[in-house]
Amino acid sequence: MSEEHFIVIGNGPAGHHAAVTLRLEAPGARITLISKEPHGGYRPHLLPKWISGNIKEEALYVCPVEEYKNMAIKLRSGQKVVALNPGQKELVLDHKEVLRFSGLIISVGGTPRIPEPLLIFKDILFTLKTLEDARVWREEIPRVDSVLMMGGDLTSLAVTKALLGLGKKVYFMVNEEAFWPLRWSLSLFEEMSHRLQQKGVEVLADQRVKGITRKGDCDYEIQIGRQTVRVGMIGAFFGLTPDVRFLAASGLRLDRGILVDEYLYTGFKGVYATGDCAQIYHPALRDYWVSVGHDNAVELGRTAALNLVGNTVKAGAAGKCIFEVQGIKVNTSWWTEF
Amino acid sequence: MKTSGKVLAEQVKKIGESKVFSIRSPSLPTWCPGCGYFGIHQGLNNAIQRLGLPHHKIVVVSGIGCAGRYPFFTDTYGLHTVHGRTLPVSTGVKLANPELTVFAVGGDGDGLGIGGGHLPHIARRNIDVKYLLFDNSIYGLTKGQPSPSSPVGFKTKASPQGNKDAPLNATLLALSYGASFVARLFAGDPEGITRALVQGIGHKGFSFFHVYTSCVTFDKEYKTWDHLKQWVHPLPAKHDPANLKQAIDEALEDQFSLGILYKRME
Amino acid sequence: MGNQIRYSVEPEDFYYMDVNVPCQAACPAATNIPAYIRALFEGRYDGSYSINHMANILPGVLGRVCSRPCEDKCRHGEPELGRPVNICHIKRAAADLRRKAPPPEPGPLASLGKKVAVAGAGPAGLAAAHDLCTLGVAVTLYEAFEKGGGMLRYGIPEFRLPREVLEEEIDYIAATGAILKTGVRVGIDVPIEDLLREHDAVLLAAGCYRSLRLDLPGEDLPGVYPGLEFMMQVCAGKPPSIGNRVLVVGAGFTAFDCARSALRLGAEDVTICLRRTEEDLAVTKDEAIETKTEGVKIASLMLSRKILGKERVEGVEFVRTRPGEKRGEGKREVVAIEESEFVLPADCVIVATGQRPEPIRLTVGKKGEEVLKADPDSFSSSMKGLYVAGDYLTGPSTVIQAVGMGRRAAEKIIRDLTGKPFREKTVRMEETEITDRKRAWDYVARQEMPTVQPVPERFRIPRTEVETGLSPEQAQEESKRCYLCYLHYEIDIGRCIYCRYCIDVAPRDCIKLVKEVKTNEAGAITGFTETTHWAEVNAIVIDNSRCIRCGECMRVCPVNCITVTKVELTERTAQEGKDHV
Amino acid sequence: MAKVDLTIEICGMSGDGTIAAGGILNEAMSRAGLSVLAFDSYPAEIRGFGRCVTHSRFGDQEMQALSEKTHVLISLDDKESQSRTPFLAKNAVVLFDNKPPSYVEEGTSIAAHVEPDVRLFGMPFTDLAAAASGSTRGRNLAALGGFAVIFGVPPAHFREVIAKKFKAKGEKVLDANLKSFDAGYRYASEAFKERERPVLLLPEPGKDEERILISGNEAVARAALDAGLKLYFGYPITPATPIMEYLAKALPAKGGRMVQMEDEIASIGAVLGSFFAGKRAMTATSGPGFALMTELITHGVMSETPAVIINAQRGGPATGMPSKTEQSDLQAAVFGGPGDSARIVIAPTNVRECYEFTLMSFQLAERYQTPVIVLTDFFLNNRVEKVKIVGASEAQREDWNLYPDESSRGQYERYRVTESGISPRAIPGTEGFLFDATGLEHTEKGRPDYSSEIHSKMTEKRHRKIRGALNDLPEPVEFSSGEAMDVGVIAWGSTFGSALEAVLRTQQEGMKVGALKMMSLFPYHAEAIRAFMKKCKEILIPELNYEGQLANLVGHLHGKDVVRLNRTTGMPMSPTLIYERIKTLI
Repeated sequence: MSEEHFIVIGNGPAGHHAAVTLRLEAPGARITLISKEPHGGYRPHLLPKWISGNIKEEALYVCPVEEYKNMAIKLRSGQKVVALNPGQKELVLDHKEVLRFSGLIISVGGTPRIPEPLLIFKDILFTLKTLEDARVWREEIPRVDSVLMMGGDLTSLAVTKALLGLGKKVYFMVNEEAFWPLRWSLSLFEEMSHRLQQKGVEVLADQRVKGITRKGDCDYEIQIGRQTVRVGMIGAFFGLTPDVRFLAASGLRLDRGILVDEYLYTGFKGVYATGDCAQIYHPALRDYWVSVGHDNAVELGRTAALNLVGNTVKAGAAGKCIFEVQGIKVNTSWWTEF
Repeated sequence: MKTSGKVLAEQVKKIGESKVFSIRSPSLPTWCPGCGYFGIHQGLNNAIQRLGLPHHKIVVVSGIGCAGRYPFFTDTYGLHTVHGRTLPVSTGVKLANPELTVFAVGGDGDGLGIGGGHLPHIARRNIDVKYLLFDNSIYGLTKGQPSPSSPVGFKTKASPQGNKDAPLNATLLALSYGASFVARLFAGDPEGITRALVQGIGHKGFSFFHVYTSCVTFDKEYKTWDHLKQWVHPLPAKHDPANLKQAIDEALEDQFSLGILYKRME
Repeated sequence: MGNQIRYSVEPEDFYYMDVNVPCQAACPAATNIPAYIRALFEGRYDGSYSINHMANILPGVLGRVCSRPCEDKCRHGEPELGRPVNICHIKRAAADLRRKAPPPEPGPLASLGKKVAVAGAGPAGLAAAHDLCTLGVAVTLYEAFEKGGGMLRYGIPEFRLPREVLEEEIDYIAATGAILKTGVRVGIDVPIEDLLREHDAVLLAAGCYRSLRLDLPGEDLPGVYPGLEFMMQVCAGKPPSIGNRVLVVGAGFTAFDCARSALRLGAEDVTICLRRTEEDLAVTKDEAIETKTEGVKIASLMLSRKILGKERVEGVEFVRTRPGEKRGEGKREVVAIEESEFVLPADCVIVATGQRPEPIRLTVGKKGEEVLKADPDSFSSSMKGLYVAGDYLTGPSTVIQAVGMGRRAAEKIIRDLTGKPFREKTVRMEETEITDRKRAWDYVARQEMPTVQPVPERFRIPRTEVETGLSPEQAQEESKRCYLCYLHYEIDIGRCIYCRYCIDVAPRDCIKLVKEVKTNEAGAITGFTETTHWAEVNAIVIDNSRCIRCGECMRVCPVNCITVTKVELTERTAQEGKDHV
Repeated sequence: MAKVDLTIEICGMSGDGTIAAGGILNEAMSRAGLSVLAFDSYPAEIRGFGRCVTHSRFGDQEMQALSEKTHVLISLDDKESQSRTPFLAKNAVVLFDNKPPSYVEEGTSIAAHVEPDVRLFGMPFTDLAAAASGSTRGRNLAALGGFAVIFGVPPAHFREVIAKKFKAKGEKVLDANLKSFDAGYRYASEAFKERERPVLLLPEPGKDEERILISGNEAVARAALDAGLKLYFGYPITPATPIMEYLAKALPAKGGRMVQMEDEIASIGAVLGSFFAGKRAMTATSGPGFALMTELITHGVMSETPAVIINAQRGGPATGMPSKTEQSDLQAAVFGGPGDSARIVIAPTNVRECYEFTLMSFQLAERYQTPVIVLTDFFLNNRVEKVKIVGASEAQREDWNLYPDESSRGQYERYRVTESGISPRAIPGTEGFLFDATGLEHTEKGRPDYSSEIHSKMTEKRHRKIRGALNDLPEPVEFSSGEAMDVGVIAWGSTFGSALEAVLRTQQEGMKVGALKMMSLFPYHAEAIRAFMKKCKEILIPELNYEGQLANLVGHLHGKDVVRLNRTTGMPMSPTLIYERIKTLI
């Protein structure tokens, strides 16, 4: 067993738990955990709580950085994978170092998605996925008193709650494409708007953004339909697109994310994809979907690890509570928080 | 013109089988890439191989400087002495064990500077030592100072206004000291070095080889490869190596004619 | 040193060419790419155009529509070295910037006293006609449509290939003496047997214009158009009315042309529906990006099952797919997922899923409907004197493949008619000087093709060409990026002093300390046994498969034992040994 | 507490421009107002072999020694830099080339050897330099460009230093280097986000204008110039060559001249000849060269002719380790050479003292008519510090030779025995004072004489003279609370800086510890040393040689064995090593 070398790409909830599970399941194996971000693993779904000040930064981290060493997991932080050859079982890091593996789990998660028409406003839109993004939010928020939230994915709901907690005026422009691949049904849209309005949020129905002009520092004017809104900051929350550009030439089957079967198997021996970057067919949706939410990611992370060492565990959709969209149940733990 | 793959592969195979490079040490030399010493090393190696001298019967005595490292890169016995004392030490080695072939190697600083006093005595004693003086007219190991063979006006960190002292002519010195075999060679022509050495090794007595070479790192103005390639040329055909006077005249008039200037017949 | 020249037809040297000039090896017409890029760098636009013209008689056209197999193999595109050279855009720049005059032709050799008829004035037919004429054969070119060009005129929209460029290059071919008869359908207006009687040989290069059908229920509803017919109506200037929501089913250039044309016809919501994913598209990456920026949406992993609607098409029922196993080198299998049906509304559906050749019926033979059988290598068919080439032989392929086949068919015909090969492939080696290429040029950014911006501006006049062509400065800058892989750098082992200066200045691991050189049976170098044990370093050798021809080693070698030879894959007329270059 | 205390290492293979980059970094940070303590260690080979490491410590307060923990590592060669990763402090920054020419196997890149808390900054130095200047030579400057962005150091400082350093190499080289630096700066400004940069709080510039950044070698050379030196005789030898090169450039402007002799024997010969003829002269060498000089040095003792010799100690014996530091020439300096040949030996402990002791050595040589040996070491010669040099006062330049008075004109006795042992010395060319100096034993007139009483009398006279120098030699300096203490650390040369830092650290922990700085090694102030020793239960003598040569010299004064801490690592002694050894003695 000892010449086994398992690599996990991405140290989000899925990647971290995949690595930990691998360590338990394969004590003799060499495990390398590669993370693009310079610090140890943390819980992204708690970021809104950190922004609102309810929890301290330490609470975000899954474990201190030294812990990885005790678990004999070599954490390579601040290093990016730029190419993968699953057939040859080797990958290349950004600084042209080649690593060979006997088993691989890809859990690179997603990056905030911005629909094509809004791409030209990319530089002034604030998104939230990484600890770095959260730091930017923590610096910006004290300087503004009103925020326009565009999109409406699960993170936006948590951030809205944090903003309200900080006494900010929140405008909310719900976008039907916010929650790829699901489309908002009218009933769900009304329920959402109603709940938001109850909390003092001004919901803007018409989603066509005509233009955004910068009036000054932290002062933007947005034309939506016939309405114009003046806010200090604009957040973009259109869900995540799997971060798989680096796999273009790898031969892995890609669409939006990495196409895997229900065992998270990519079709290449010993290579699995899990977490937000894995694209699984969802019979109920009659479409492919990408897991959402922290608990799903942790669950999928464990599943991929178990399957890599030889088990056959089906990727379920764990998570404490059912989230209703168009009558389709999606397990996630967030909804109840609202 | 492009060589065919077959021919190239065959050429490399033959070199491998000929074991011509078995004289080299396992580790790659630490001289700067492009240094002339590689050409001299090639020349000397081929001479040893051509004569089939058993490696364990060879001692290379070296002084201090880049040439001092020479013994570490050859598969022979080596004695890396202190600065300037190459020739007295070689004398000791040869007299103690005459059936050894003793090569003394050193630079122009080691041989004409600190060690200058020893050349006349090994010459007049005619000790059967083969002395190769690598002349690149600079102190390289101490990062570029003028040496006894640097020309007047030669600019370095230690001679910002240009070198003031007139250079020594090593070949002329060796001839005037009575060396019984004197040759002048060029690092860029390893075959020439080999031919001269084969004769020199056969010659019973002190053989002096003045080898022009280039320091690619610290000498960008005087003995660069381009200059040397323009300046050197073979000795005139009519040159008679047995005639000492003619050899001295040649050494006086033309500093860059290559070949065996003098060979005293026993 | 006098420029010594040597020719070789050794298998070893052909193997060397395939490994060392990968772009030329990948080009179906074996264009001498480094030579024409160097010509452009030296500002010799005409020279560059004529070097191109020797291998591919439509440089201006292909500079716009080629599928660029060469760029995928370009050494500058290796993972470590960045992005490939814009070979195709340079070809177009040479065509755009040259003096507009017919390129020099090898000139009609003495008339061979032979007459050949060519059916189809598409890329394959034109290429064959050109070669046959320039070699002294009287050629008559029969074209079913009113004008020559075939798919180039009727399948590719004007915003991608302006007609004046096409006409100009067809005129050059006519100038070689080929007589063009349009509006004549061989096999229908003129029976093949008559042609065979009046000519020494007949070449069928009629392309393939029969669209493949999906054979779905509702496929014949009004508002459903096969891709090629849609494009032919658009190209003919009589486009159908298509409403607002358009679904295009297909993954090739035709599908993308239909989608972009639909936008230009005013459709608001155009979606290309793929059975597999964007990764498996046949079009180039730039084409996909350009199409998406124009507003076309690309949806993947959906298989069309039924076309719905009463009088007109109203929507399409799809089913989700899962990518299956890869069939050998071909595409991945498409596996439908049960109960994954869903419907997308549509005002117009375009089915652009490929074409197949229109069989030419022979009136001779029992059933009177005997369909032709032909051999793809020798282009000859089951009837003596009757040859087949281009898409008509192989089914839909790329323009450059058609041109390549046309030239090779002409060669085969000449050999059959005269009993002698008139042209042979050869490797030409010439001692040459080092180029002035500088190391800093390896970091020149790839010059992107300027396009009409902003996007709505392209729709104002639908036929405006989107790509406006590299400026002379951009072309020059881009030509610097080419490593000129036809230069062969080599160390003369006899004079090398093993000083490793060349390795010190080498930009990558392209010069090796070698114990042994490995060759294949043909004698070409396939690899090295490297060593750092100095006594085992038998030679220092330049590994030409890693060498990017920067010339630094040659500049520093103290004993000048590195030489450079220009090694080109060219064609030579067999008889007089006069070479075309 | 220091706002800025940053230790930076640049590591590469010889030929990567590591030392040059270190020099530029030191000077740029000095211009940014920081005080500097820096040292380079490099292999003897010029190219392609062995590791070069520059260690630089920048801070806004006075520093005694290099710290072990490195805060920033700039890797110009990952294979070599791997050996430096164990010394990285927590959350250290590593700047490395992330686009090597070809792919490398796992473990070759430095990124494989750093702890997760290390912040990696990858930049394509080689490509940036090649693209900007056409050659990869400038990759070390592209790296400095990146450094300037990450730590918020104004690029102007770097560009001025680069301009100054490469001006002599001609426009083309200067332009290429500036372009490479700018390419690195531009790349880093875009690649590294503002938030990620641990920017330094630099002191306001222009605070301490009069402090300049110089090496030990330069301090020695400047002192010689300020002492009115006209003639320098030397021979290239690492690490003393830079003194010769500095004076080669500076002497002509002062009507002086540097002569590169054929070897070290010739050099000391010329120095003695020059002093004999009344002109100050100097030579600088290292161990092997110093050994060649010993015979003529004893001639200087016998003929009572002044001379000044700088011995930059390096790893010995024989050729030893030319580019590594050691303190193993003390015995040779004090006792080297035949016969009872007492001479003056003084040893500076930092760059400022290199200046002061060289300045003082000319007057000592003249007054006590003896060779004076200034013992420095590789770590001191190559160390760069920001020091205040105010030049030599009138008194410090004054000629201390005792000239014979009128009364002895006509019957002048060169070696007349006097109470102090110093005989008035005439300078050739003055009428009525002819004499012969000789290496033979001689009478007061200078006539060769081998009688027992002459040899005894003259030997006693020469030694009495040298002992008399004690009141002109720097007294040992004590760093303690004054009362009794558990451990007393006595150290000399560059090791004293580390000893002082260790002692200060233990004092802060409330322990009764003290340090004594020994500067004059012969003759030495026995009373002062004995007084210090009495107050200490234990005496610890740390030094960079195997036998404990200072311990052998003064250990007997303690009345019981001294504790010796000896290292021959070729590297400066680390304060922590001394600190831990002190703790074991309490």
